[in-house]
Amino acid sequence: MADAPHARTPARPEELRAIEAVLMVVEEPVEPGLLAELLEVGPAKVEHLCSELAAAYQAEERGFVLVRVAGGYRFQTHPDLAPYVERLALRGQSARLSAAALETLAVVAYKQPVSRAQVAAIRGVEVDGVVRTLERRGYIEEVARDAGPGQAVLYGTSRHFLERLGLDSLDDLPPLGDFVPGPEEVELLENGLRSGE
Amino acid sequence: MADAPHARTPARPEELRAIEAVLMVVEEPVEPGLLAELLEVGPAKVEHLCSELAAAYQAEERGFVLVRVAGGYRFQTHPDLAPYVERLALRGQSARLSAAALETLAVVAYKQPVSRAQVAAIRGVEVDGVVRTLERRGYIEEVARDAGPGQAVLYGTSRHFLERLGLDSLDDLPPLGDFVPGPEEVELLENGLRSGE
Amino acid sequence: MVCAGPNRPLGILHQMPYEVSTPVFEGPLDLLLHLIVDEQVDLYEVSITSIVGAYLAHLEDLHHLELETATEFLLVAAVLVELKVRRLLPAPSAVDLDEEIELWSKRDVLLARLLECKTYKQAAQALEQLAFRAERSRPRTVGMEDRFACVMPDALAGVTAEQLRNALERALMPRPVPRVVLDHVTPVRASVRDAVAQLSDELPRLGQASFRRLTEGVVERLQIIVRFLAVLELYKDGLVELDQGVTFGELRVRWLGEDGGLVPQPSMLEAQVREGAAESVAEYQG
Repeated sequence: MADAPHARTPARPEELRAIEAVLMVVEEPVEPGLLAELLEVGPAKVEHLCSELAAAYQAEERGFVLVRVAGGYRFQTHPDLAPYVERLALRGQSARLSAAALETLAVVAYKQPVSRAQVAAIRGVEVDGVVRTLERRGYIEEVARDAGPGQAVLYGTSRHFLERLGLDSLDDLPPLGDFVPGPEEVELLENGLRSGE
Repeated sequence: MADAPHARTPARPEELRAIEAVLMVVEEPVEPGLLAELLEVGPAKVEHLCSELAAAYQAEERGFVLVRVAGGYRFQTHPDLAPYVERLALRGQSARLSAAALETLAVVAYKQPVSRAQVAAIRGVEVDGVVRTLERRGYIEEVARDAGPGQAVLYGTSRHFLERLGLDSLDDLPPLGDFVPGPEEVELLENGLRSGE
Repeated sequence: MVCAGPNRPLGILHQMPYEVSTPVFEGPLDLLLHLIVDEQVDLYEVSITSIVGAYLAHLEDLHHLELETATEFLLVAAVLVELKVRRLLPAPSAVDLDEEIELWSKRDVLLARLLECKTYKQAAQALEQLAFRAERSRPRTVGMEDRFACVMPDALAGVTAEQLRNALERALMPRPVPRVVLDHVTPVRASVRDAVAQLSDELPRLGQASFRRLTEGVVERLQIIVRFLAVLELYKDGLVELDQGVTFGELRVRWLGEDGGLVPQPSMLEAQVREGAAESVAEYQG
């Protein structure tokens, strides 16, 4: 990568750069209020800066646009380029569920309603990304809020999920019984016992 | 939002715009091969376009950068702006690895494919628990089986490991030779262990 | 694994400065490195009893004793004791040269292991730095926009409800996941070479023995197999003669080689250590 030209006069305002950075990583549209707080400037200034950025991206014919949607700002792909994005959607990275995603989906299906933290505790790993993916694919959805102080989102499986698995209702999920481990697990368990653990 | 100036000559190449659009919607670094397929251009062209974009973002002092990591390209926030991004308190902040886990990870990274027993021999302690942790957190994975009698699992580092360290490939790891203790330290150790005069 | 458990003051042993979660010594190599490099202690001025005492105290803090760790520690402590004894006692007039060389090679092995351990410790710090730096630049992982969701192929295609249940059972498996024992029986530790060395020590004394006798007291099937391979190896080299009356009958092994054994007889652990050290030394030079 080439270095920035050294005669960088005048430096680009930090506020604009900070907005670009924040917009790069947020999942949901960012409210101007939050941006104002992060940047320590007034909300009017934020609106002004965002319009300035949006206009510049348009003028520069970027492949992305900065839009105001659902009360906040976010980056989106330029409508012109939808064909490329569609092609990516078709043969992209998410054509199959990973083993981790399937396990997470299973936990939600059998233990619903369940919070992200509960799923994470069961699986022993952080599950935020996987939950988001499952939610975006419409297999799980928010079904309630925890009564506790955090009011954590509780997830359950969707109608779409039942349809995809060819199930009438959740009652049709294969019963767990007394948790009879499958053949591979039996082997693992036996070996584990033999090792005197 | 202001309108784009109408005298937009010449039009920005569609390939650059398409790359920008695709990078906006990928969840993982996108391999040059996939980009080439989407854009219907050769892989060399993709590499060239991506370097061009990356250099331009740097020169324009954008709040984001285009990096090559874990064998693909993705957008990331500019390191300068970490303070703003950190204030966002994003989900999925990664838990720190313990010193024991880091050392085990280092052995796996440099000696892969490597068995648990080999790691244990180097570290002088039993490493099963740490290896399990690293595996569950996605830093290492089973890459092969030893041909020997025990058919020991051989571990290597994962793509996630590269992503977390910001490396494009294992070749970018600093050479192990850099970490061999210097002559003074060797002497110190030798003296510490000297026998007789 | 000596990395859990509450921290207890270990007398002369301070906690490692960069230990993040569990500031305890992870094992004898850790401890030695700390003593020599950080504390700059002449080990011969430190009472080995206190090192052993501190280490035992630490082990007691753990809820269960890890045999491997304890053994490892014993090995290192034994080398230290031997080195110290050699240093303290006036050299006897008739020094056993073999013993002397043996001791030096043990020392070198320990040194090589310490160097290797230190190398990876420093590499670990470098990796941490890399991760730390990488964290300042956060990736965009927002993913596909909703309006393209209809285009995405169904990721559940081909997944059955049974597979889902199996996935749950995997997720519910008690952790730590039970593991297959054999892969922590190191191939190196049960190497055919070692078995050959042992057999060529035993057999000349026995003259002839049944395979059953040669594997007496060996409980691990893997080790029996390794011994069997070793017998075949000796047969190939013309050092033994094999005789089996009937199929599945007693296998008799008769020594043909010269007395005294032809192969050096390192203890299994030592051989393993030595191999490891040679490998690491080669790496440093490379």
